[in-house]
Amino acid sequence: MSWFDKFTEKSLRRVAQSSSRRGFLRGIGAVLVGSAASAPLLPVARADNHSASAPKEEGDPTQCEYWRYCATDGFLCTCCGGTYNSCPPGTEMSPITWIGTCQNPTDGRNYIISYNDCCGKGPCGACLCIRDEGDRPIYRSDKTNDYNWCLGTQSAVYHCSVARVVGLAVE
Amino acid sequence: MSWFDKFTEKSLRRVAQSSSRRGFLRGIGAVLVGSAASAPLLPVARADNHSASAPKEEGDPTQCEYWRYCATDGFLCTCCGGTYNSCPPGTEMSPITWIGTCQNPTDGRNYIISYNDCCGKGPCGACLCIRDEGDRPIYRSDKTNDYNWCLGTQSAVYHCSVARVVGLAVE
Amino acid sequence: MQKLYVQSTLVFLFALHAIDAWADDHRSTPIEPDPMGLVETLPAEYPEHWLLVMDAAFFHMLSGKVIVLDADADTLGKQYKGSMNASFIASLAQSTTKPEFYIAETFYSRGVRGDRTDVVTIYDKSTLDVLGEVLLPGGKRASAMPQRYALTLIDDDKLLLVYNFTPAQSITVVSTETRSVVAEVAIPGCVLAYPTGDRGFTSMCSDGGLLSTQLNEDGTLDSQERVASFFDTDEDPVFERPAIIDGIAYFPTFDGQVRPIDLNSNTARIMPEWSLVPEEEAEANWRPGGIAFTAKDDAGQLYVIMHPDGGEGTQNNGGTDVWVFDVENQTRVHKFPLKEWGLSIEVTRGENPLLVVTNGNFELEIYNSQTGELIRTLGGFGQETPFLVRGAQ
Amino acid sequence: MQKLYVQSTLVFLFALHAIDAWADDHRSTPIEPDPMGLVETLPAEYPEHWLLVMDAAFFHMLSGKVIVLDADADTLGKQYKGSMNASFIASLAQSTTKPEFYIAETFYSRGVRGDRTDVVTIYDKSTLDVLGEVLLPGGKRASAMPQRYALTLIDDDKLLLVYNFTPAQSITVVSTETRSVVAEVAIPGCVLAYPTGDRGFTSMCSDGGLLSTQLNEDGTLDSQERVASFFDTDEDPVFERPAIIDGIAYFPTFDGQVRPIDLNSNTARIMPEWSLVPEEEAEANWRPGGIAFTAKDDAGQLYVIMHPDGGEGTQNNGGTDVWVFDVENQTRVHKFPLKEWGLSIEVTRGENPLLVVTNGNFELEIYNSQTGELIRTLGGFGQETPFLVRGAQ
Repeated sequence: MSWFDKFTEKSLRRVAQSSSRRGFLRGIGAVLVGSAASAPLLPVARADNHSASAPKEEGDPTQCEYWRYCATDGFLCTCCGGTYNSCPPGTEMSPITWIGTCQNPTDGRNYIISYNDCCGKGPCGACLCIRDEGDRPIYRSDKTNDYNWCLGTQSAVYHCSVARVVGLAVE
Repeated sequence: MSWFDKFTEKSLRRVAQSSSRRGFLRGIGAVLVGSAASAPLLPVARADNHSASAPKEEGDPTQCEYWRYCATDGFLCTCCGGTYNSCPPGTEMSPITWIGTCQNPTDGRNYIISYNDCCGKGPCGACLCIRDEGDRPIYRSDKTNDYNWCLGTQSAVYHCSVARVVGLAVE
Repeated sequence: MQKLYVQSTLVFLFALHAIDAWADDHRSTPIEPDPMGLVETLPAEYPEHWLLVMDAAFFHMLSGKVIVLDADADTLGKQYKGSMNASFIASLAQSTTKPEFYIAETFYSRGVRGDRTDVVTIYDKSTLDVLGEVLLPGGKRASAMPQRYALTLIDDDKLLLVYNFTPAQSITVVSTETRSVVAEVAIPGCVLAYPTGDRGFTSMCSDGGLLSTQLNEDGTLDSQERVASFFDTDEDPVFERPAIIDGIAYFPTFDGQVRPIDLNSNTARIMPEWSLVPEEEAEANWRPGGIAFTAKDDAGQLYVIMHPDGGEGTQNNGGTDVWVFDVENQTRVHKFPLKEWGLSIEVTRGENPLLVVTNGNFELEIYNSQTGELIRTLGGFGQETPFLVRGAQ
Repeated sequence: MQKLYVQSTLVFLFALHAIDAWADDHRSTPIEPDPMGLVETLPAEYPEHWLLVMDAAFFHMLSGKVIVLDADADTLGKQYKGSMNASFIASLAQSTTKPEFYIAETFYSRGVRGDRTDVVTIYDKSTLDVLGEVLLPGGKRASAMPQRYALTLIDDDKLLLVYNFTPAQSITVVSTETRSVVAEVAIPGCVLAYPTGDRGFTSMCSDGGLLSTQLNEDGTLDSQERVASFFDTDEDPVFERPAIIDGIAYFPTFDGQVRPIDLNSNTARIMPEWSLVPEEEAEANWRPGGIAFTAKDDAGQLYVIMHPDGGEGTQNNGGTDVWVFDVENQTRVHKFPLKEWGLSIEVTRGENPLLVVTNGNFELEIYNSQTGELIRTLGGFGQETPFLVRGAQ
């Protein structure tokens, strides 16, 4: 899903308790790790340990600030019985999706992220996360989060959204 | 309706902003004008003006304290597009009802009040009013407000409750 | 407080007889019994300051509703006029030629699962009763944040246009005369339906162009005409949410311009853009934004929610101000600061219009539209997320 | 932040190539792509401290749900395990012999109107998928505040009992083996179904008596026996909401007594009542009350929400304390003050049970059931009005 980008103090409280009353929405945008399209990214400092066992990503996937969520909009499945890449029990992952490009601060790489919605149970209601950068009006269906993306599923009822890595932005 | 007697601070705030946190539920009971059954009522002071044009009842029917609501439980139809004795547009009044006896402070008389539910649209959600005196568990279906009383209507979906005078308690 | 059936009540009433008899001769005549089954009705034409509040109930989408409020009234009891249910992010249209509302909504046979049914439910304005419904085939109705032009009446309200997204895009044409579906018109790559020309509509397209469609009297497709791309949808996007004044749709852009499009002829005509932001305030980077953040009044003024410090990602945020524009002279005539952060706006019809703002607490702030004075705030009417408000027409 | 289909993404990715190539050889191997379509599952037997939270969504009754939470977890992400929808003040039962949940719920074909369908929806505990449903004929299912014994499993969970109120009272008997309705048993004047004897249930009646029913193996009526009135339903009412310990149902009374009823034999047997309130505290007029305000643990202790200054009208209020009783010795063993006002309680199974309290803010407070220490408060999980919580069995 993703059409609750439009946000509001009341609901945002569930996400970010500390924002000031006015301009809190802008505050949410500020946690983003920079936009690859609007300004080229510099590689971030790399971890000292380059071994295969080094963590490939860091951060808390139940928080809106998590790196994969740079273009998500909706309830985070990590707070609904799923994970950042799997749907909660009894829901169905939508095969139609929108795509974002997020930078992983751990390895400095840009990944293509697919924001699949999980469908078939009513709105989860937990961990609403809204990030609007790169969002366009609904005439750009490839870039809008104003639609409910529970399309091609048995039920179009929206429950929550995951953030799957589908590839490296550059090989 | 009437099965939201069970109450809670959160919802009660909509009704009574000023109650103290603990024991606020008891506070609601305290506004009642005494129980005709548990103690005989003394006639209240009568208005000086006894003419036919004198008001027959006083108070604000959008408030839970209004005299007719002594046994009501649910959303007041006066806040939902109805009045204290009529349903909001497009709803249907339930023919099955529970009965209370309330004292009208204006004339000191006891009236039989029928608390019909208005049905067929989703919960109104405004002016929740809870008074539990005389309520009994559901084995006393004549005296319980734990049921949804949208029975015998086209739809059993509860919207709000009215408080109809159906007769004088004593002639 | 005693809750009794009549029989048992009569028993103890007998016991009270002595007390009441004492007082009886001193009293006025008692209250007459109320009739059974009374149901209120509303006027077939609503007063100017009544609102249709579309509560999508985002956390409980099956339980959305449209609430009819009188913004002039002081108390909730007088404000709340009635309600209609509206399932799964429904759309609303109001006829001015028939006393009817149309709600395009979606049901599943088991709430969130089972068989899908899309319908246009027809309500009587006066009784708020369901007059009938039109089944929409194919389960295509777009499921999206509420949009004013996702459900559009044209041709003196004889035809109702339902926007579909599956993601294939089309318009289902419903006759409000026969209460049936009469056609489906493909609008590939385009969205929504802004009323246009004699009996048609214009849609906004992914290439930054437009598609103007005219229908025959029976609702079937007559002709379609594409208007070439006039903006860059990536770099310089136009919002798809205009206010339409005298047939000219004023579309704000992300960066604070307004792009008027003349919809009076059968094909849309692009007009020169102008800026919403006076030059001397350009540095604060004011931008339009919100949910339904544009509105107009019957005098032809344009209203837009604005926020300072705008940029990529702020376009749906809402704002601190409502700015009012004279579209003839392309000048700002008022700059109203809002009490709370504003998400959506509407302006009521008539000569003394009210400005209605859905704020971040999901209450409605009512302002004098000419002075910007806050008159009252409407809340506690059972609303969850009233994203969109329509003034009664 | 860029939301692109793969095609358009690839275009600008090319532009980034130079930058990334610079860094590539210094880096660890990249993250592997995630598979498509993953869906979580749960264990078929839930851990001891998992909860089934019944959120009736009183302001949006069509959108009720049952939320599975782990009360041991520290963060919402770890607490929230899954959910099931539950329409129109549904009831829940959990089998211990099959990995199944049963939800008795009601739908209308158009949300709040149209044709009514009552069903028992059968969920798989592990997948939270719908395994099937049993249509309940007649639109009789009781619509009331949630009750633990409005939906009761008996006979090793082979038979499921659905309480009906139209206002005629009956029990619809569903076979969980054949997933079909097998009988309807009239219980005139009586309510609910407390499991009783070999294959039966007891209902509480309007005269202050009981009705014990035994069923045949196929679920049809075998026998019914009335137990004479043992209390005055007007003057000295017994709550219909017991905790059942070793087949003995402990029913609190309005005035602070407890009335045990032995349900181990085929006919209920009244046992002597005893007081919940120690004599030295009688003056404060402590009374039991709330919504689901009784619970028990596997060690056989009884838990009751209590409030001081009780009286007519306070019986559903909830309270400031949870008191814990040794039912063998009929003594209070703990008196736990609650952080917030408490409405409903539950105690989890096993040797280290947790006390769960639905508070007046509609959050869940988790206490150590033996010390009364507040461990954590669960909130923000999308709940509206979680009237009733069940420990996972």
